[in-house]
Amino acid sequence: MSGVRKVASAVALLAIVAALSLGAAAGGMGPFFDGIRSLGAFYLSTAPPQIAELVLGPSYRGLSSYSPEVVTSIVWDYRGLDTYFETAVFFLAIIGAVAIYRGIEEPVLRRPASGLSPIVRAVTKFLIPINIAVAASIALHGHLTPGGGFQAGAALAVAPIIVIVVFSRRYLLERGVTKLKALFFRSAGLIGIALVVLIPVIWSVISGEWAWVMQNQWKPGAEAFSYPAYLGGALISGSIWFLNLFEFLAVSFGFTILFLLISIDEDTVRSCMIRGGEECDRY
Amino acid sequence: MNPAKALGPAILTFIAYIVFSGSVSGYDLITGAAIAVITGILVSDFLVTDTRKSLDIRRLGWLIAYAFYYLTIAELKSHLSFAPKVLSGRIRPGVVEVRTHLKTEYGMVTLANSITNTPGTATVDIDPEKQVLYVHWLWVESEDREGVREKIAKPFETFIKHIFEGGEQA
Amino acid sequence: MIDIEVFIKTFIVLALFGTAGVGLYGVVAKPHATKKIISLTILGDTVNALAILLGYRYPGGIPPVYTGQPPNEFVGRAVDPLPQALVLTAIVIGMAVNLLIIYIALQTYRLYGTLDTRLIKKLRG
Amino acid sequence: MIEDITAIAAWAGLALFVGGAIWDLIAAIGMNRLPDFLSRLHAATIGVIGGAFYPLIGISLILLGTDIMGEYRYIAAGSAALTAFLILLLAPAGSHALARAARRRGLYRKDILVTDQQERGETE
Repeated sequence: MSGVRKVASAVALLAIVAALSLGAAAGGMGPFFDGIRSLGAFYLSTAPPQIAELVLGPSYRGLSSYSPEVVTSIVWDYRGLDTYFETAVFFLAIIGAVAIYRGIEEPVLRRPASGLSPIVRAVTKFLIPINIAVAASIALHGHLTPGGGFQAGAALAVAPIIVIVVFSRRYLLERGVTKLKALFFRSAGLIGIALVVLIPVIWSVISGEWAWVMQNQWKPGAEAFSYPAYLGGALISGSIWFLNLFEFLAVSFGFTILFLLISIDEDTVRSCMIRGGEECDRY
Repeated sequence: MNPAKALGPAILTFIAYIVFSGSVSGYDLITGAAIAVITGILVSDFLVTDTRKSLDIRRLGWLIAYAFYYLTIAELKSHLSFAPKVLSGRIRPGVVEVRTHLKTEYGMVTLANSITNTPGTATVDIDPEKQVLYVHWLWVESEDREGVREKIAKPFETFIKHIFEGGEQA
Repeated sequence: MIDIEVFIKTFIVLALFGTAGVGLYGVVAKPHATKKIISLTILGDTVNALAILLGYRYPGGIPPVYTGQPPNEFVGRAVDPLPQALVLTAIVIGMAVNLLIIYIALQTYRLYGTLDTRLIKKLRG
Repeated sequence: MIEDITAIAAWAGLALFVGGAIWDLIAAIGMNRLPDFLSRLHAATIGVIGGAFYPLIGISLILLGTDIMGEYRYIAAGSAALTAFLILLLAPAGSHALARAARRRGLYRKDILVTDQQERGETE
């Protein structure tokens, strides 16, 4: 691309940006909306059970999702189908990546990998249980505090990538974290999500009462079905807890598959660094 | 797998879970215990080498004493003594060889990390077979073997010996 | 006399639009596929930040997590949760799309030995 | 009695927090003044321990000592304390990995070293 075209495209983009910002500033909304929109106010006042009781009275408790974390309520209850298909998109992306990866031959492993220095290795060993604890805490408190299944899965996925970097890919494979097992657990998480979503419908077919797909608490018109909001006195917010848990499984093992696919064995890298050569140009 | 072997990592996981959750309700205790059991079984094989040592109450006492000493006295002293050198840029750097009496891997790693975490000294390399650490020192005070060990490793070594190696001939 | 508050608000929004412009420029004008992917990420993240900003409430926005305040105070002060939830969805989908693009780029590099789109065009004839 | 202890905790936390800013400033100045990679690591250590570990402990103490955020302050305090612990554990490992790599590749000034007691083979 010539210099004139570069300048021209930059000027055109700047003009677009200026027009957009003018429009945003001149429109009725302005940069900041100082009140709250009615839909947001509805979510805020119905999602936490304490507020739904106080503000709306007993007749509207069917609209509550029984979770003080309003964002998670929207993600998994009010707009649950969005998230369901979002999970499907993520699943398809991973399936696509695995499909593209087919036909790449795995390099033959020759010697045990050495990894980084003993200090880093010892610290990493110590880190992994703490990492699992933190990720599980984020997932299991997703209905109470900011966080949830996806964030927790991303946090747990730190463990395989750190093991790959510090020890080697081969170390992870020898410890039993293989692509096949990760695919199995990932599928288990997805099947769990599908089951939680479809159980109201199955129940509806069996009992003859009304229930919606992805229903969490009882809804107006479908009062008979509801997931347990409290279990032994602890707030678990019905289906949100289960969905967070299964999403945690699905996302963490999905990331594990990706890291296993994208990483290159230490042996290969070392031989390429020492010798170089035709086949190493690809890496 | 060995249940006793899994106990140490499980306790570590449980404490981390409870601290991160910030509450001790029944829900947290039950889920934390479940996660701790699963994690303990998963990671015990490559984390624990000696079963007896992970459950010794005296080691815990030494660990708390060491944490208190290290986080208050040692850190403050080295921060105050090296801040002027860092600010003025007047340094006398060198790489010195520190021979330790520690034998276990975890002990040496703890010593190396303690040395790195105090400003002014940073572990550059480690040789577990020869029990030697190579330390980059911002202000070299002595170059002979005993002097170096006295200045860099001695304050931490006694504690670490008790924590990881039972404290004989400390 | 310039109202400093209005100025800061407008500046944040304009800066975000500018960043979005940089991302768009990179996607259109950079020949290298890796730089195109980086620009796409910048663009997506900027749009997400703008969406979050639309739900912010200026004096005293608090997080939309109920922590035991009086109900009127919570509903009256908490930021709008809907943009945050939608952005959460958008982040995940953007990541999935990015990932697929990166894998395709990786495979392209293995096949053609380059990621320069001009050269790839020539290779295909 | 309990009020006294919480007030002391909050003030101590605030002191640690403000001290963190000072240590960070010292570390930033040192970063620019020190001559080579290995000596700059020491300035980074000041920034990590004095400027990140102690302020996080301070945040934890502030949250435990005041009554903002209701029950949720314990969650934030626990997260801050665990993050501080992880920094204490991971920062030296990271510094060591960087120092080792720089040493092996020779990315430091040999002429200012007073002594070098590590006998090394030829670096590539």
